[in-house]
Amino acid sequence: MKKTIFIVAALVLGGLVWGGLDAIHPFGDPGQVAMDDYFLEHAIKDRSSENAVTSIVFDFRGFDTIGEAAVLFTAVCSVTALFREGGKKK
Amino acid sequence: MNWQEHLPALILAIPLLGAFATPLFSLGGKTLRNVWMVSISFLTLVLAFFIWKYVGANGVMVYVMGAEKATLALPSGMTYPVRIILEIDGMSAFMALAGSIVSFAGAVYSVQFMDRFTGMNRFTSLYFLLTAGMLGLMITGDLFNFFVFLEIASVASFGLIAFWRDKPEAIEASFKYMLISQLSAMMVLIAIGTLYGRYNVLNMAGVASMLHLGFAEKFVLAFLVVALATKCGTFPMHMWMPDAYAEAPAGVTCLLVAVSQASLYGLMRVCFSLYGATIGSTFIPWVIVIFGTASMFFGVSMAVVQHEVKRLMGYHSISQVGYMLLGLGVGLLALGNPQAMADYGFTAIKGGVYHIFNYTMYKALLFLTAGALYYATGTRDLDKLGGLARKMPYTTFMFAIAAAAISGLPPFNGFVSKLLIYESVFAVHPFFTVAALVTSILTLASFVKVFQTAFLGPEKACFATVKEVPTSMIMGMAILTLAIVLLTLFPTWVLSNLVEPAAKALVDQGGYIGAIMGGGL
Amino acid sequence: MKPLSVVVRTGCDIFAWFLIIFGAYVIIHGDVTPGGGFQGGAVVATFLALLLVAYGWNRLSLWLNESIYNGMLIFGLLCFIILGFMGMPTSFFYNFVAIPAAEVAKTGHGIIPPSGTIALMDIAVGIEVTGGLSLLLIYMFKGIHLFDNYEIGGESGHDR
Amino acid sequence: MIGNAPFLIVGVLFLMGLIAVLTEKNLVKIAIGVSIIESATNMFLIALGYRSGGAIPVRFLAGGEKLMVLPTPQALTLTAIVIAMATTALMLSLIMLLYRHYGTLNIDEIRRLRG
Repeated sequence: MKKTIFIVAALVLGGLVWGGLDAIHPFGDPGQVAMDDYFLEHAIKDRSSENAVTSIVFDFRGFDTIGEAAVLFTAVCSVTALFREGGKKK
Repeated sequence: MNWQEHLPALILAIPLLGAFATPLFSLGGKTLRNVWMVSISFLTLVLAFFIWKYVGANGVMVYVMGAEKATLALPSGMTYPVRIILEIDGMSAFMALAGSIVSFAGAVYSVQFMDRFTGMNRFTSLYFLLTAGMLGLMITGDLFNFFVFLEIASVASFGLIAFWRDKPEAIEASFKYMLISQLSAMMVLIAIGTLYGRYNVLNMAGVASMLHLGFAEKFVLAFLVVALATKCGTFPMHMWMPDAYAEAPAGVTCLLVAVSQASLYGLMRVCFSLYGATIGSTFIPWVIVIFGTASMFFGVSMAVVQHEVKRLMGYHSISQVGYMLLGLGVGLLALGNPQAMADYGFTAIKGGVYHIFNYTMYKALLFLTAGALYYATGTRDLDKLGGLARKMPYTTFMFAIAAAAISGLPPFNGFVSKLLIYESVFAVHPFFTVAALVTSILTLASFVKVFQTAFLGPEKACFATVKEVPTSMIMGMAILTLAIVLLTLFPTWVLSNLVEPAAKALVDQGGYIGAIMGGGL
Repeated sequence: MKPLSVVVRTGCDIFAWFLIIFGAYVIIHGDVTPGGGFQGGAVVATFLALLLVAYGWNRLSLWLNESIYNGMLIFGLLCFIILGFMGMPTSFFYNFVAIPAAEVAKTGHGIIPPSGTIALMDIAVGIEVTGGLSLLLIYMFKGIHLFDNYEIGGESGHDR
Repeated sequence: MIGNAPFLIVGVLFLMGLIAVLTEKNLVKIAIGVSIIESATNMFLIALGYRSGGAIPVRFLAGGEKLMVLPTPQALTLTAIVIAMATTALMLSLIMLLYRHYGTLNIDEIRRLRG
């Protein structure tokens, strides 16, 4: 009984994921590229940065990067808090 | 060009700066760190208040990160926004105000509550990061930025829930929350990627203006609703919630309440602003309504049998989230139909939105009083507590106010929002009103039980030396009590000035899009 | 953990330093070549990983000063967010020192690269990631033996 | 359909990771399941940005102004990878502490909290 429910749920979820991902756009041919073309053009023209990805990471979407740095800082804080030296000595 | 234009960036940058600079300030000793913690939280609260004033006066606030002009959403020659845009409408400002009040109260409370533990400079950093993540979720207008702040808030919660690492239960609750939260975060990311692949835009308003319902969009909607409903703790996916709330330190639990409300806000933003009228069938609204009713009822029925104060309150939060989902789901049901919207839909949304504010205040206060109970007595088992009313008069008073508010006793603010939900939900089906009333009565019963066993009754010999908790803890609780009393005393003013702009902004999809795209739909 | 054999140790000794050079190259040239702060920082942090694997915690803890890494983490983060704040009169994260490509071709540029805050933030993030990943490694390695010296239930006063 | 195989493989990997998380009993294997899901998401983002015949989005390596692949998904993937790494580190730390407390990695023996 439990196994049947599990298989049915997996099939439904699989069908949903399969259909949804199949309907995005044909692989290798994104239809609308206006935003990315803007980035590719202006990365070199305004910022004279050869690497378009770095110019997106640190300029056009720079606020995401500070979030990302904050996530890394959060993980460091959490791990150092978990393994802090506290409590009684044995 | 005035400084008020920069408020949306400042409210996120100040807590982040506070978190990054905490290790520097903790070199200067305990006092300096505590002053830093309280002052940064207070600054955040002041900024949130200014934002709320500004949005109330001038309408939707738009802030473009890194552009030549901070309020110009579209660069020349582009029809769609390319940069990260923070967009604050009435609803976001409302949520940010609620969240930063709770954050300030929790910071003040934690100063003396966490005094006897090591690792406090890490705790302070994590607390600010959690605040920043919560505020970022509430005010961002960019899909991928939403995901980033979701992750900041989640990772900070994992660290804070497991902060008392010598309790096995805390580690276990944190691990459980981490699994569920990572699964839902990855579902959110896949959904965002799909939307990006379809439209090549990451801005919420930009996507909303182009959206037409195909199979990929249905898949995205299903993933987003399931993931965000999991994060805010609705019934079938609720199992992380009581554990995490019970095991986290009390000052953190009260902020975790606000963080789960931020996820609920994300769910509403997706349903109302991103999809809005294009949501198509009534399937998703009915799913939300049924989830809401189920979590309302099952949450409270699991709560009445609990014997630990914080676990009991954790189960109650599931049932309270159900109220908001019910109200907002009914509003979503009436969204495409102006007649139904005027009849009951808008009232339901008002009730749901008002309940978010009320719930954040009184649930945070309840968790703080539970922490105070433990701090004074050393136990949180209801069977062992008793007769504390004379020893701890302030805590007793504030617990009574919060308990009366959560059970919806008439003069209190919980009653107003619940009444709005009852009367509007009745128009859809009377069953929902009956379920909501029964839930309310059970809530009252369980809090009467807590009040009677913990505070009333004969004084126990083992608690003869119990004293009232220290000043900063009382201050922290008093801030939230003051908020509840103010909401109670001026219900009409609150409804017309605080709640109605938020509810209107939530329904007004055209305004949300038009603030960025310039011309409405 | 005992140190590994002398062959492995010598190999790690040599290559660890080259990894620092390579990582610094990736960080500094983030705005012109593939790579950037995160990737370069991860490469630099491999220095510590190699030495940890080769020597073990007991030998390494004699000369390791973790407050240096802590300082790098905080310094990088503060540089990053302050560079963000410095664009504030225009907007947060505004690239206030960038020079457009046409002008660079005419006049050239000074010490600061023409991409402006992109390169500076790249270096700041590189420093931050180096410190952060090294701290993660150190603490997770220390955590293996942490509770041999401390009682795990040492602190009192939890709310349970 | 078959041209869309890179997207569909992502779906298969996602389901594999989900099944690993839901059915495995070992904590480390659960962590591996989460990592599989994260990798699937990163692959998905990268696959979104491919343009047939596109070059690397770095100008002098591509050799002038050519058709390039979309750079935004690569930037998003960079962010997602760092986030995934941070959570994996935290998850492994929690597993270490759980092992220290309970002396086992089997999830059935760890259930002290009942949901």
